[in-house]
Amino acid sequence: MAEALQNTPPMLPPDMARPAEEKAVSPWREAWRSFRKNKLAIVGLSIVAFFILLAIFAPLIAPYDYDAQKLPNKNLAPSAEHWFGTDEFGRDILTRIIYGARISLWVGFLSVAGSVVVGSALGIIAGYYGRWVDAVISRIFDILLAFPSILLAIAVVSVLGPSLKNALIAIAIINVPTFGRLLRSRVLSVKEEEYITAAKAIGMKDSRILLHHILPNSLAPIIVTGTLAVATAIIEAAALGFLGLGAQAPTPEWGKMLADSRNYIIEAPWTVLFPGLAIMLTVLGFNLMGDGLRDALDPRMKN
Amino acid sequence: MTQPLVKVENLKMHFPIKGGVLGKTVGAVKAVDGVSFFINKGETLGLVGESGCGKSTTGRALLRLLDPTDGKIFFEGRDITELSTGEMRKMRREMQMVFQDPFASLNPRHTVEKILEEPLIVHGVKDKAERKRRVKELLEVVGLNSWHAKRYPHQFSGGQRQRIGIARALAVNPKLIIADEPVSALDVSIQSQVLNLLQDLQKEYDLTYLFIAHDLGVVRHISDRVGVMYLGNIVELADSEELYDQPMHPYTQALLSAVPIPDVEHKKERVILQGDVPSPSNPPKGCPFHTRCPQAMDTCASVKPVLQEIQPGHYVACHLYE
Amino acid sequence: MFAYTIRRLASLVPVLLGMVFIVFMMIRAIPGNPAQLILGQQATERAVAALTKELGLDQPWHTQFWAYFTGLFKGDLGVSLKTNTPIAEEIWPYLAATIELSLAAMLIAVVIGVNAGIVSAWFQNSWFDYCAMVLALVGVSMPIFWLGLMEQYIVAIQWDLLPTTGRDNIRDSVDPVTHLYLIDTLLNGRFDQFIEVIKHLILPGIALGTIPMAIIARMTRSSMLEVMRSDYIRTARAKGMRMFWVVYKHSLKNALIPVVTVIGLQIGLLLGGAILTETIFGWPGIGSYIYEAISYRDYPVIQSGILVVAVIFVLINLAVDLLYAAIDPRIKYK
Amino acid sequence: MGSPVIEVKQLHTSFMTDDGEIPVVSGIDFHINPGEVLGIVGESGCGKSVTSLSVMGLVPSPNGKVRGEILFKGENLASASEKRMRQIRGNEIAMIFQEPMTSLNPVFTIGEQLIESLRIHRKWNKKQAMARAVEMLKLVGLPRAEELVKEYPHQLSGGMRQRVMIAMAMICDPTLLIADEPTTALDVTIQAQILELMKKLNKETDTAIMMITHDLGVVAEMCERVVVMYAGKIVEEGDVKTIFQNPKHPYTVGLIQSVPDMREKKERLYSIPGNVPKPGSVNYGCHFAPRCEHAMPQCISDTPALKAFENGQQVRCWLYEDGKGAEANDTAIS
Amino acid sequence: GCSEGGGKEGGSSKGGTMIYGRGGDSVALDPAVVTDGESFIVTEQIFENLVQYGKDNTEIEAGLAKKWEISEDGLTYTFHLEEGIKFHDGTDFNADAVVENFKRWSTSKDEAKFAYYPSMFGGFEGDEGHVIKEVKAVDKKTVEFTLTRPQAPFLKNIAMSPFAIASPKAFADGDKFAKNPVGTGPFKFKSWKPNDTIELTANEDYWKKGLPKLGGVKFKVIKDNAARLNAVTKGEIDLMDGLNPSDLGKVKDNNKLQVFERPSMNVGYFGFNTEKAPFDKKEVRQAISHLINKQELIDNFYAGTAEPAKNPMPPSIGGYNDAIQDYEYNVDKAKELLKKAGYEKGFKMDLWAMPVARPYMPDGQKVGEAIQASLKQVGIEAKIVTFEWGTYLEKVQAGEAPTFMLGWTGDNGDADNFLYTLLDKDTIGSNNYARYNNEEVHKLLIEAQQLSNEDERNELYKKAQEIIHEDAPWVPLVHSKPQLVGASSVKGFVPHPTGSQSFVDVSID
Ligand SMILES: Nc1ncnc2c1ncn2[C@@H]1O[C@H](COP(=O)(O)OP(=O)(O)OP(=O)(O)O)[C@@H](O)[C@H]1O
Ligand SMILES: Nc1ncnc2c1ncn2[C@@H]1O[C@H](COP(=O)(O)OP(=O)(O)OP(=O)(O)O)[C@@H](O)[C@H]1O
Ligand SMILES: [Mg+2]
Ligand SMILES: [Mg+2]
Repeated sequence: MAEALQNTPPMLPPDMARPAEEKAVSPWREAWRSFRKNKLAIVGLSIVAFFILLAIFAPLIAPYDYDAQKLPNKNLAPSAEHWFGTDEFGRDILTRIIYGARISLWVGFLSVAGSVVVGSALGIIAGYYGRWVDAVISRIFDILLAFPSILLAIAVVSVLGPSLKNALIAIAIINVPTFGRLLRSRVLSVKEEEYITAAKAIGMKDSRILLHHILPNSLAPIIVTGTLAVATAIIEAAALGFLGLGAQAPTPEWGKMLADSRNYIIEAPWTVLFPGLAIMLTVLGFNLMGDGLRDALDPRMKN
Repeated sequence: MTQPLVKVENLKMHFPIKGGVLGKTVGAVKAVDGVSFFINKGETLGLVGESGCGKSTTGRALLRLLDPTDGKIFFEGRDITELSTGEMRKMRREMQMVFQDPFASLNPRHTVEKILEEPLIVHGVKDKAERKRRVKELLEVVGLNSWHAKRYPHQFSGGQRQRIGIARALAVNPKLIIADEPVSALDVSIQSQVLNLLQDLQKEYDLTYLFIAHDLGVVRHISDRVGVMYLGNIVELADSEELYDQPMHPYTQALLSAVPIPDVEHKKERVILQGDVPSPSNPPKGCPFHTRCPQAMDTCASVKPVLQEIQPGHYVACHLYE
Repeated sequence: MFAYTIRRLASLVPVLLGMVFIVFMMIRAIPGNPAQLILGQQATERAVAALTKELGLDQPWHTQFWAYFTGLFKGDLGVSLKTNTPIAEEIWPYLAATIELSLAAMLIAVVIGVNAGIVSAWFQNSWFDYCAMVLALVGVSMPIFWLGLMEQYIVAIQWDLLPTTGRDNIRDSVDPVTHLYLIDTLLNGRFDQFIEVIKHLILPGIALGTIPMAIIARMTRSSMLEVMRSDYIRTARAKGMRMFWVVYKHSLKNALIPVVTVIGLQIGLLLGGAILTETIFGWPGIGSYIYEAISYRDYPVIQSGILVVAVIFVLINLAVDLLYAAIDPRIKYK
Repeated sequence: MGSPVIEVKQLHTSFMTDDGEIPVVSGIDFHINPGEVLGIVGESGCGKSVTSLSVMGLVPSPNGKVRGEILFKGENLASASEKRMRQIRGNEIAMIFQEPMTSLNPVFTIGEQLIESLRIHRKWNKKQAMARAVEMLKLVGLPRAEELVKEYPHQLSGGMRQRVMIAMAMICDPTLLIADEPTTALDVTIQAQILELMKKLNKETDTAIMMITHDLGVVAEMCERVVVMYAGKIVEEGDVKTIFQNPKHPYTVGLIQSVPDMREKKERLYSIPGNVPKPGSVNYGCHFAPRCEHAMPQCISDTPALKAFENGQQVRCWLYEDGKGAEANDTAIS
Repeated sequence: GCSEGGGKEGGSSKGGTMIYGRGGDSVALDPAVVTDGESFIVTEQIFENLVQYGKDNTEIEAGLAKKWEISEDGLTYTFHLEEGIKFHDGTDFNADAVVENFKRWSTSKDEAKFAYYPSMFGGFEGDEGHVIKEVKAVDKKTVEFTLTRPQAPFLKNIAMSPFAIASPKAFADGDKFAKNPVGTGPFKFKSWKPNDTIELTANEDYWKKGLPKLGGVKFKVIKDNAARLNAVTKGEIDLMDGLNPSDLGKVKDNNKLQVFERPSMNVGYFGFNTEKAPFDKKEVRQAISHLINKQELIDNFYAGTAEPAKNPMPPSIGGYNDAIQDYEYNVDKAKELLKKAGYEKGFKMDLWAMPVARPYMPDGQKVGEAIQASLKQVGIEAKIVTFEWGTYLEKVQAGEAPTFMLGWTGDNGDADNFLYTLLDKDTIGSNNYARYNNEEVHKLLIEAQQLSNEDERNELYKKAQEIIHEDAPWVPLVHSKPQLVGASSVKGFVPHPTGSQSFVDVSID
């Protein structure tokens, strides 16, 4: 009967009898394929890649030292020597923006990584154990989500003291419920999926189901949400920096650069313009990429 | 007669409904409300009924994927409702399931090889080469090629996916397969391929099937005996030939007459039922079918008829036959 | 519906309790003695000790918490350390300022966002769609503090079109009645001031409204696209209905359901974003009230301020939930 | 019988996708006479729904392209303006869809949705239209019609909703009713009710019906003539009796053979090997050739034409080009 | 026409209302209980003292008392009061009122509330160090103060804003008074919109005829410096303080604006915790003193509106030692000194930077950043640390900061208020943040407190400054001259070194 299914008539043109060559196309490959077709997503990826490269090779690319002061060179307008001008300490803004990419990406990735780990763990516990564990954890998420996020971050930083590290922790904390809820709902919904029933039906243990089925199938939404969360985290870090609650001098953090130059907006608008543009561009990059990933990874779009 | 492979006694599965200010249980969906039947070794029991009548729930309860509210399920004489979770897990290699939606029941992130390997791993086949060999064998048994092993479910057609589902069920050499509408999602031309496959496998491996479907033609084709469900109850259970030729329960009669026959010559008496199936959360008192029954009597509204053997092997739950 | 409302309210109780507790504990954890701050640099040690005692700050935390907690039930939000005024009395003008600003921002965001989303979905893949969605993406990525500064620099300073800061003209300030200036000016019969107040609202309103606007536009678009693919829209079209009505009647009401959630969530973002916007535009709102209280260690103000904002946020989300029922009859709350 | 209500000639519909232009319907011809019920059968994805949408002018633009002639009472709909199409839709040609669950807008009452066609095409006032709506609901056998118009779709069962859909389609007395798998989603007992109702309406109002289904039983029960589609092409056409008793195309034969019969138990079902091709994947010769037992080299290289027989039956198969047909057919059936 | 708007409301023939823009709101309007400048700037308009400072210096002039006598031993002060003065609430100002006021402060024992009194007069009644033995009304217009011991700056003390005379009837009301101040000053309290505006109107019955010239004053809070400047530029307000030094050039170019410079009575400094290694080594402190280029700091962060400081007190104050030679900016010398101290390779340290703007330090963070860069030249890695202002003060006070930035604005224009308050061993744990402990300096300062001869006192202070210079517990950075901006129509405004001044003579054209 296997033959019945495969009764390819002998005289078929060669391209009909070729299915054997079709390679395994994993869902990830498939996603990458559709991601690649999305122009905006590629723009986003390029922007992100660009900033990542800047961050990695900052010492090689940057024309000056990010903290080399030359007070007499205060607020010079953009020129051949200083493409983006200088700030009030006579430091090269371009250099500081290049180094700033390190800070922003670092905060973005690390804080999101933190939230993903903590949030996912809590979310899985809540979703898996249910009952009062779920009730308690979910209430904690509710409470955390009930605060406007910046406000919560400010409060956390006030407790811990202003510094880049603490800003990072604050941002990680405010994102925990996002991932917690995501994972919880993934666990709850994946639990209902037929293939999980199938896994149970073959006598699989819960732990294996969690590890081999639920987690891998939650990865895609985590990646999408994570990418978008990096974008928000970067903005939030910059906002904290802007309020003086984030990175401290002479760290070239973009938000802080903005705040420091605020008073010179009339006299030296470039000092405000470029850091802001850098923030926006990076965040845009992550958002574009996140959108593209969502389109590529969202199973609803697949047929 | 030897002992049946499966024996179900008064199986009940009620799902609580939460509501009210405090989210308390305010009622129950009586998805399965006291069902009894048995399946002999090597035979196919068909289960038909309209949507929501509790067919799938019965199937799942049988595998203890749901914990029955009440009732007993004997598998080879052992009451599996009393097994611990661990024991039940071991028991699962004896009984397997094939699902309606061939796509949803396959993990989209696993290759076919992984899907088929998993039951082997779970049931302790340690040797990797041995597992690979088994996978290849399984694929061939269900009419796929071994080069399909590296592919992902989305690269298959519906019929092929269903074959993978069947292969997975076969992987642990089960005695019983519960097939929950395995062909409903398939095209007619593919449906017949899968039905044939199931029949072939049954012969070859001496399998027992509980075959759930709503297509009466399919059920007749594949089943030795057929049970008709309505609102969580079996209203009639008989040999397939007998049930189709001489349906006794008014619901069965109406059901059979409602099916359009692909034959222009065929003329028949139509019994058209009025209204819809009542909600299982609020089933009618007495006979669950009395609200739509063309032959309803007074007693039907108050007394729930029990399933009785009216003729040898022909069980009906209806006051007309008392 | 009633039972549902009650149930939702009841489920808020632990959240609110948790919020009170967390805020309280967090504030206590902030290092620094408010007494020192109140008295300033020139104060002697003894003075600081005396004030600490007077403020009850030397009490154990649970005593302080209990006092605060029981006070809340009597509508007592505590007394500001800085102004020595009951917070319940002084918070309203700030709240009103923020409400006015948020409403302005929300109005801008909803009107522009929803319509841009609809038109983009209707003419999917048109140049309008592309422009609107690229703009929306830029909008979502906008650091609002930067946007605010740029607005100020370009519109207010370079072009001198609109005022840079504040809620009203300093020389001719509004006599507060409700503290919602748009209403007050009308109550006072001062239409010229009304216009002035609107002028002051535009820039901060845009700064604050941009992100929600972008998010709403995107959400509306994707929700509309999904709805417009649905069977019942095909049914409506099969009746020979004009596309305009298909879009604005049949699609919109359905598409709005997720959009309403997003709008609800955006309000939280607005309340947070208000801190930044208010700092930049010198807006005397709740955001700057709290922010200043933080630098002043005005414990009662910080904790009550954060609490009030969070409660408002929670209640708005409750309202949004209940609003669904009005839009979507499928949600039967019983 | 007079001239046909609708006559479709060489209809081609294709979609632009990421993989290029995919033909979904490739050159089909059929007609429906007044009062006639034409069945269109075929497996999933063969282009049945797209055909019906093409007739309605509802193929999603701009991706979908329709070519060919659709003559409705002599007027070519394929080239009619959108405005003209709106006048026809819901008025002269009405449609009911497969999914009664999703084809009604969940946020409007049954009444509101029912009267829309009347308001659009007849410009009736609300009251008048509502009265007619109630009348229609009674006509399709729904109880409590007066209350029903005030209820929302989710409050109705599937069967009731499908009746509402029928009432909605019939409300303007269309000349042609297109029913796209109207009973597929329903249980057999409910399906029987709906089919009975459609038969009744067809008799009473003399509306022509284009009945799309994949269930041969439904065809046998309802239709006078049948069109069998496979992969975007018509492979066989004829009146019901002929098709069931003397199918000629191997696909039709296989289709009829592979359905398990409720009346008698066969030892083994006939089955057509292989899978239904994805649209666009087979674009040479006879589309069925890869699965056909009788395939000849010619089948792969050249596309057969529809060959008409005296009894009105038409078949698209090389087997019948030179009289070999009868013999091949016998082997297939035996 | 900036002055329209206000004319009508003033309700008098007087000039218009002047709008004064500032960065923060007052805390309360009872001068006796507040400590912040934003409060004094308002109370200065409403209240008057027995004696007052000169217009632009801290010399003593007649106030509510037209003349006074001091006994030989310096223990008795007799004040003769002006007659016919009424408080804004209509009650009479007289000797009893003065007695009541001093009684209110001295008997309160509430250090949390009346913070200034005990710190200026050695405690409350009954306390050991309390200076004022008795205040007695000799008759309706004569008040006699008896001191327990001579206090050199006594007159300067009672001229301070906190010791303004209020209506006894009004403060008897208790807490309400702080929001409804009643004094004898040129302006009366009208209304207060918290965090927004405080409105005062001219006192029609003011005892100095023809004054005030303005019809009223409005204090408007505009937090952001740039926004405030923008408001003056646009004519929305008439006068503002807290100009960003960086904006000075722009203001000077604008002929519709004028700049006022407040004479300096402050010092901004970079201090060392002299108890903490390595800053317990004089060489290290001196080395760092050589590393800081004060002029560059002033050019960049004060827009030149400050003078470099070499002493812990400003030159305007009696006893200033101008003979001292400042440590010149010299990296090599610094290196040498460090080598001597054993820190050739530099070291790591925390640099505590001020989180808030103060007149003497408009942007502590940035100055800190600049110092950080300077230190790097000799391998000292400084990490900038910052806390909220209150915490900052508290922690610095507790000696937690190894190095820190701070400053001081004189209260009464006396050298004691700088040297003793900031650098005496008695004040370690309070304002001696450097925890500088020098027995010799202590002796000099205590001796000076007891002397009433100005010249002798000054000599002692000069001596002390020399020792302090050598020990270098701080790097004195600047004496800043805070800048104010007004519309060119503002006339008669003279900024006072203490930071608050009466607008009694101000007018708007
Ligand atoms: N987990 C559950 N919780 C609550 N109710 C349930 C649950 N599972 C099933 N039900 C209800 O039980 C009833 C029977 O469901 P079941 O799936 O067994 O029906 P079925 O006969 O398989 O129908 P179908 O033909 O649609 O598959 C239905 O009314 C269903 O809504
Ligand atoms: N908008 C579209 N864009 C691209 N392809 C489409 C579109 N609509 C339909 N198709 C394709 O056209 C083919 C025919 O679809 P159609 O809906 O007509 O099938 P059908 O015969 O009605 O099947 P079913 O029985 O499943 O309803 C399908 O393969 C489908 O994927
Ligand atoms: Mg089922
Ligand atoms: Mg279809």
